Amino acid sequence: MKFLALIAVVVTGALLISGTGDMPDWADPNSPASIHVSPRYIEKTVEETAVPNMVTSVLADYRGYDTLGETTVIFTAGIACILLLRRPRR
Amino acid sequence: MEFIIAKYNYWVYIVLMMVGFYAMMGKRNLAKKLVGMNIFQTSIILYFVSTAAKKGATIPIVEHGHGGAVHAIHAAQYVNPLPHVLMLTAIVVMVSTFGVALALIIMIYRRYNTLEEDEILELRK
Amino acid sequence: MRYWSLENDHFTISQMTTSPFPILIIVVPLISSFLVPLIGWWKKNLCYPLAIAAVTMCVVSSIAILNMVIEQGTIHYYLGSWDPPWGIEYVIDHLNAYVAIIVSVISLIVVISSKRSVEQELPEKIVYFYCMFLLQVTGLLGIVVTGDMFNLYVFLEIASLAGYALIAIGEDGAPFASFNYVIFGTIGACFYLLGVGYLYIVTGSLNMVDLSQILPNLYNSKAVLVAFAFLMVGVGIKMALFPLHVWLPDAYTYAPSAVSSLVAPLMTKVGAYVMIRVMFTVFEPYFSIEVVPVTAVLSWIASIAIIFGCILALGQTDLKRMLAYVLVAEVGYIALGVGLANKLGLTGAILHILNDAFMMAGLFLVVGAIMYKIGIRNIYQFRYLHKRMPLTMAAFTIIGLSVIGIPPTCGFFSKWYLVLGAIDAQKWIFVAVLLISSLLNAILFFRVIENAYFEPGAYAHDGGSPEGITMEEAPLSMLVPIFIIVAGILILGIFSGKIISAIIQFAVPASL
Amino acid sequence: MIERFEDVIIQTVCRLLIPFIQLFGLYVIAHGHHSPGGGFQGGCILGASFILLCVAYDIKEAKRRMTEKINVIFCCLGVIIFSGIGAICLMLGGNYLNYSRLHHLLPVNPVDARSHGILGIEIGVGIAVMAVMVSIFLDLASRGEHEEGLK
Repeated sequence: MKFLALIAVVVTGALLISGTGDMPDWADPNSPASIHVSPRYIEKTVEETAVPNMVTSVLADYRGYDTLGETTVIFTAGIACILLLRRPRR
Repeated sequence: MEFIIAKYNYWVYIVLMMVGFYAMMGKRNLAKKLVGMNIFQTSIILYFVSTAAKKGATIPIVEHGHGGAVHAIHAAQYVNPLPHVLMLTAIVVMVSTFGVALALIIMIYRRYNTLEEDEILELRK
Repeated sequence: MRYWSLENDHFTISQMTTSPFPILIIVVPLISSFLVPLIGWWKKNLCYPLAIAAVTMCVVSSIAILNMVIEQGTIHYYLGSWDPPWGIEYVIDHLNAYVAIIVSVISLIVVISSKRSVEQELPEKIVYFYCMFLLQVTGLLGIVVTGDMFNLYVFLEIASLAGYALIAIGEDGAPFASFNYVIFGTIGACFYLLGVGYLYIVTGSLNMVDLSQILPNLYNSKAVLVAFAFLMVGVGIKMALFPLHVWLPDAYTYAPSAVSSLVAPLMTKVGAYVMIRVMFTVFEPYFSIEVVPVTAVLSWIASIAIIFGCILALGQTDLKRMLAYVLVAEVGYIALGVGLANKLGLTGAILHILNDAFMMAGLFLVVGAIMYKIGIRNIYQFRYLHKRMPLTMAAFTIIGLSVIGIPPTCGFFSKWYLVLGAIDAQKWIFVAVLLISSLLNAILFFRVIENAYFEPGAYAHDGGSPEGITMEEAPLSMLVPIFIIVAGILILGIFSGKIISAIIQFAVPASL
Repeated sequence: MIERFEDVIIQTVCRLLIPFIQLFGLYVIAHGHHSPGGGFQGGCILGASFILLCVAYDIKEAKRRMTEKINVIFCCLGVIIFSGIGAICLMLGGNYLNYSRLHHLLPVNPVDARSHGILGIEIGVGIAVMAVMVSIFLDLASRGEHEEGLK
């Protein structure tokens, strides 16, 4: 079992490392992630949402629906803990 | 050599991920599996956050005075905010999964009085 | 007091649709699930009707969406009015709308039948049960309608977390089974997230449509290949494809019966939907078939899954565990249809998503009814069951015939298309696999039916004779949903040609 | 099992510290527009203040301040605020979560309406996260019984 796990882990790691070959270097200002979608968030955040903190404006507005999902996830966890553990008072 | 220096952030996260993944698959104690799960998820967060970095850029908050006057903004001045946002969501997901898993562990301990997988499998027969 | 007039409202960017139905399908069950604990403090009995009302609203809006899709084609709904790829959008085409209807209709049927069994199995947890149930439905629907890779991950986690909790409140072994599911499910979700991350770093986008336009130039990039592999493994764990199915039998056996009849048919089907979406929308069919021969590998894995699932099911005496292994085989059918990668095969796979959701929901509901009334699951204790629960057993027989694939039930038609697809691809071994699996299914279900109908006196020494058995039929709230499903199985069989010509033929990618 | 543990230094320091922690939590939520922070972070700080109360005193003392019923109501209230603001935007004729529509209700222009909408949902997230953190902690620490102290 441990041996199988080790093989799975090594294979996964090797795959991931082989995938890094074609990735942009660390902190490259011209990487696709830096030039495709994100510039609008940086340049337009004050103009479009009046919020200078881009993380807040993206979190709550541009991608606000993800945050609704996130809040629902944590609500689910809270209710799940009550459902699983809470036992009525004797 | 240049390949390693330019991409060392990925290597660090992959090593961390392998540690966590091995603990999830190979360890026989349920609590250790959960520790592995946390390491695994944290490594993914490191990976995403490292993709956000830009050389010479600052934190993604527009510099502004009290009057609200804002200078012209260039995308290269600030790091990419999107991975930070995604990871805020992923951290919450991680915390939630961890909470539910801990609740399950308490239920298992109540029932079997042990957290060793082998002993539980023995008791379940 | 308004400073700006409406004309200055330049943020209402032109958009494809302003109809509220695409968002109502998520928001109604979501807000209802938040209201359930509040109302539960006040009156416990209101939770059940509230859940029914919310899921009915889902059914109504998903039908409205399907109508819109058939009339206008693909619908785009921009959340927060931010145009993609900056904001999150809902993209609903024929495939989405079709799967959304399946999810909402099955949830409605299951929630109607859940009342009695929840009152019996979890008398103290009714309020939180319905809250979780609605969250589970929300998560599944959210996965189906979204057009954004990361949003899909978030809703996948909502569905999974609700699933972990719902499974763990079952019988004795449930927490441990659920813990294994947590470990596997988290590995699956993390692999999916890693895949999304690898795609993000080479493309900079998370939107499915945007990705499908950027990716063709990058098909030779190693990062994209690795991303594809990780997405497939992650989704494979969630849909319980053969070597990754190990969490499934335990989890679905120990879950409460209302939960297994919701999660078992839907979670795997939604996983299959995500797989089709990733293979044929985010990546082009050309990539999945030729650049990486993943379809060829998938079809072989799927045929092993079919045979393996049927054979392991033969070894079980617990009816619920047997059905769990049948489910592994049924996932194999869908994967086989996807793996054949031709029009007929994929049509069969998509049709089988519908048929199998109905069949599995029906079978698990029948088990739930038997558990509720008689409390046994071992198929060797089923003697005289046709006298005690004649209607339930009749329903079981019809659904069993459908799983085997006997016309005019719907199970026959999807298998027919799969066989046609295999013949079309000149892969005779898959035709053989499909036929052998039908035989194995026949053995499986006739074993149960034989034990229930024709076991004269095998155990006669321990008392009980046909005369002494009285009828103990399940309550109406359980029988009606079961017979809705039986009727559905027959009607879907008769109208399967119509379904294909109206919906499925548009859901199959044109370039296949 | 540890008996109920009382220490006058710890209890006094916590009693003095907790209001400031809560104030800081509110600041982090409210100032999320201009500095690192926001609903989740502030909610965690608020939740941590209650957890500190549980650790310094015991669970009964903490439940006297925030009963289980209020806790569940806060859980639901937070998420209802968030999804409710989205639904109000829907009713005002925009898409779901399109806060610029809120300028029909607020005396501001659509751009500032977005900013106020963000503040609203941050408050919702903060309330939900605080209540859920406390609820998960209480359930895990007392194994669901909420009776005794930290066992």
